[in-house]
Amino acid sequence: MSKDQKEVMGWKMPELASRLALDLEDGWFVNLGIGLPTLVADYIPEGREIILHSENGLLGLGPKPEAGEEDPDLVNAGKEPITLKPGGSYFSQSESFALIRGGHLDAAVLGAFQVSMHGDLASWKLPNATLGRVGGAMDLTVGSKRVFLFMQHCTNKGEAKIVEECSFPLTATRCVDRIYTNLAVIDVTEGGLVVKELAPGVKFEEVQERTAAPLQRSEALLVK
Amino acid sequence: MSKDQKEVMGWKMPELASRLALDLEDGWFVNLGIGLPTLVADYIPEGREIILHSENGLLGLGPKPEAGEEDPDLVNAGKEPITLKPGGSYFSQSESFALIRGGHLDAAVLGAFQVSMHGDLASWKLPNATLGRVGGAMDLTVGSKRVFLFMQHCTNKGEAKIVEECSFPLTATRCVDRIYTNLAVIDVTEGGLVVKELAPGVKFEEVQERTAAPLQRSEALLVK
Amino acid sequence: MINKKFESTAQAVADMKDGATLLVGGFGGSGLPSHLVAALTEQGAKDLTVVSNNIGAVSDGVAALISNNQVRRIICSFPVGPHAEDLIERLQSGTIELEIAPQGTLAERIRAGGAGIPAFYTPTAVNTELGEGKEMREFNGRSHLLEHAITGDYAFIKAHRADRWGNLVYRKTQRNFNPVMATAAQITIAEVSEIVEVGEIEPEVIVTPSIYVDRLIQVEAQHEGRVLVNE
Amino acid sequence: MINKKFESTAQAVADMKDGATLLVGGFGGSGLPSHLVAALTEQGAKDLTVVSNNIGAVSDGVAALISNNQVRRIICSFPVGPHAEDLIERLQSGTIELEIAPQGTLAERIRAGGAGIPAFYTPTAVNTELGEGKEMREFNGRSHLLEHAITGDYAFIKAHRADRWGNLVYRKTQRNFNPVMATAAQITIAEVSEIVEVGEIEPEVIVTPSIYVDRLIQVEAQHEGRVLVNE
Repeated sequence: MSKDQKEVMGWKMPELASRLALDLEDGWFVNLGIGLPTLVADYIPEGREIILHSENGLLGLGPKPEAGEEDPDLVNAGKEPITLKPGGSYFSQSESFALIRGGHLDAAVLGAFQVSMHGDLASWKLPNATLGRVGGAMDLTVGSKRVFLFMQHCTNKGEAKIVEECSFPLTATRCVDRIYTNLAVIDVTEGGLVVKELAPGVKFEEVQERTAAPLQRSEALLVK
Repeated sequence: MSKDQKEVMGWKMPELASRLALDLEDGWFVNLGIGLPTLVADYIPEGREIILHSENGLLGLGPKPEAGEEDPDLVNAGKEPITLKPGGSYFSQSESFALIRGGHLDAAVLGAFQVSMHGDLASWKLPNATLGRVGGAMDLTVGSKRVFLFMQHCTNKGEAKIVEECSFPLTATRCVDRIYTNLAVIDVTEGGLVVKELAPGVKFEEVQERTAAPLQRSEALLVK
Repeated sequence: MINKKFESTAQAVADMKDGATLLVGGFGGSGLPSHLVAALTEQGAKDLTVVSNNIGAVSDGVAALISNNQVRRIICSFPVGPHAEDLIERLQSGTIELEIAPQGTLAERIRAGGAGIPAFYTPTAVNTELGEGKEMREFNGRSHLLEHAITGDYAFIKAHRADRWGNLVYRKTQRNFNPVMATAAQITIAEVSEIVEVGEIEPEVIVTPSIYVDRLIQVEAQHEGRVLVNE
Repeated sequence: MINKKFESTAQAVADMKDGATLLVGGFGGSGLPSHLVAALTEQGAKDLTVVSNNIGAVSDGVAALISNNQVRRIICSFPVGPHAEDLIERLQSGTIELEIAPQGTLAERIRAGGAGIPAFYTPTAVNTELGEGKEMREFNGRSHLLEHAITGDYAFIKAHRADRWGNLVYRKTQRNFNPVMATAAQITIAEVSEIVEVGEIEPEVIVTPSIYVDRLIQVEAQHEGRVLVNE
């Protein structure tokens, strides 16, 4: 957790996106949050149909448009130009959030400032910020069947983001199901945080050192 | 009010529909209730665009289809075949009732079993009926900017339908703005029922005799 | 690969259990998923709670489930019509429980169920028999009732055209309760006249997005509903 | 004869008064009624309460009204962006009041305003700073907040195509907050790229029915929104 710990590489973000994408099942409807999580869209395993949702009002998000092909009226929740896949649909924001809040999304993949061992999430406002930017984060965490976090294990300064209790303003409590970081895949369970998988070359102890909450090994990890 | 009162004719129903239609202003959005009120559709004065709403999910109701031209998927709230005018639109029942309940209709024209001098309406269930049929009546009365009743002044048995207090199950309280009957046009005001207009050949006293609540003469009537 | 198409209505309703809550779309005969209802009368699940606007408007709607003694409880706005005799008989003998809801409250409660809203306030039915016993609260000087969401284990809906993902469009007033019911059930089964390739329905005209539809069953296109004038 | 078309944006906003509540559609630049916003900066009404998802995403959105000192209060979900400096300055000096609402709660509150629902319950924002001070209540074992409807004196919305009655269709994700805001204002003014004859828009694809639109203003079709990548 301290700045002088030696760097542990683990997965690069595209690799992590690819790893996370493996856990998205055929036929799922999934929301990818603004920023890093949008990477996941590029790594859906072949043969699987995952229908991506964007909260500004569409299902069936496709790849980024070619340069020059951007349509100002076809953007994602990050206001970036996108494309729509065949089978996609458009609807209003109120319909889009009725969909989110009604529990219809199979998963939301979100970023995080902090996440607690109980699955509390802080992702919309830094402690000293004048302004928060909540957007759809609170709706997605409360409404989705599964909430997956996609994030660097530590901050740029090397501080733990996985903690016993969040000190930053909360997005929602008891909402996170699984955390994907550059170092590990960690399940949030009733009994606490369980490391399900380690990035290649990363040791459990190295993950624990960079985590401000107790971690357990999953059965699969114990067998190894 | 008694059965042996001599019959007073007043307006025939098509004439009353024509009279009521005069009060619908150009550009209004109006719902015509099941049954008698649907007559009004045929008497919209020329040159006025009145957009008719049907609560099963359309705006822009047109005339009845020619025989043989009925479309089973194009019906009104009474489940009768209708047509749609150019400019009409279809939407779901939940959108249709959001429109009604959100206060967007300029007027609803409804039938009645009883109406009180305070504008309470009873229209969905007879006192001894096993089953009521509420449909959209409660939503229309509560949500419309104006509620007009279109009805026979008395029941088939000659009993008064306009009363001091309704004895039948209520649809809504304090909701009726104006009552159009075969005998008169009557405003429901803070100060009570005011006869605004009499059908040709009908005397104020004859209307009062057939009404179980005190009536007043409007200024226009006093001048006559 | 996503494929929601079932080969028969019998298959599509096979897993329905006694005691389930079922939402049935349609307004009279228009937009009524009558093939699914017929399959359910064959399948035989009992003690159903049925939510449907009309109960006795047509013989092959919810009336068929009532006559077949599969229904324990009904929520509707219009429990009358030419095929309501069996309902009236069972209400009198106490074997069916009926809840009448104003049509707009019914639609809004289903919409709330699909949108994750457990309860909301409405002025509809205040000071009436249908508002009796409900919690009241004043907002902006006006009385309102607290109304609770309705959700279903299953929804039977009817649409005109679907694609493989389950996107739906409707014909004219066939739409009625179908789109809102599609949002409010664990398993939504759509009876459609046509299933087309993904991409063949314009994304801007889709009324029910694919996420709300779990199973599709195609029925003969000529049967789009019935004109009720002669019933 | 119904004619909702105004000849200039200045005319369309001429009657707006100080202290009005204004709903502004759009999500960033897409679906933003920027010509109407520009007309309002000219018209000069002050002390406005503005409801809009984004505040500083583009310079010709609500940010322009803020910089022009016309806004007293803001309700939004995302009060940041490249053009939010003037907002931050005015928040610090206390001349603007800000209410941040989760995007879904914001959309639902506006929808409730248009649908005659004064208040509803939602689990969103429970146990967070944005839920502080709100009434809480448990349904089905889960905590919920009571949220109140939002309505506007005016709504500025943008659509792709209109007809003379005021029916609207939208292009792609231009739709966003526009249809719901159209339902929730006393006077809804739609900025559109094209006005066609009544009957030219298919009745089944109309997204905003005519009843929700009071005024139409046509602007040059080439300006459909802006790609924000370079802002």
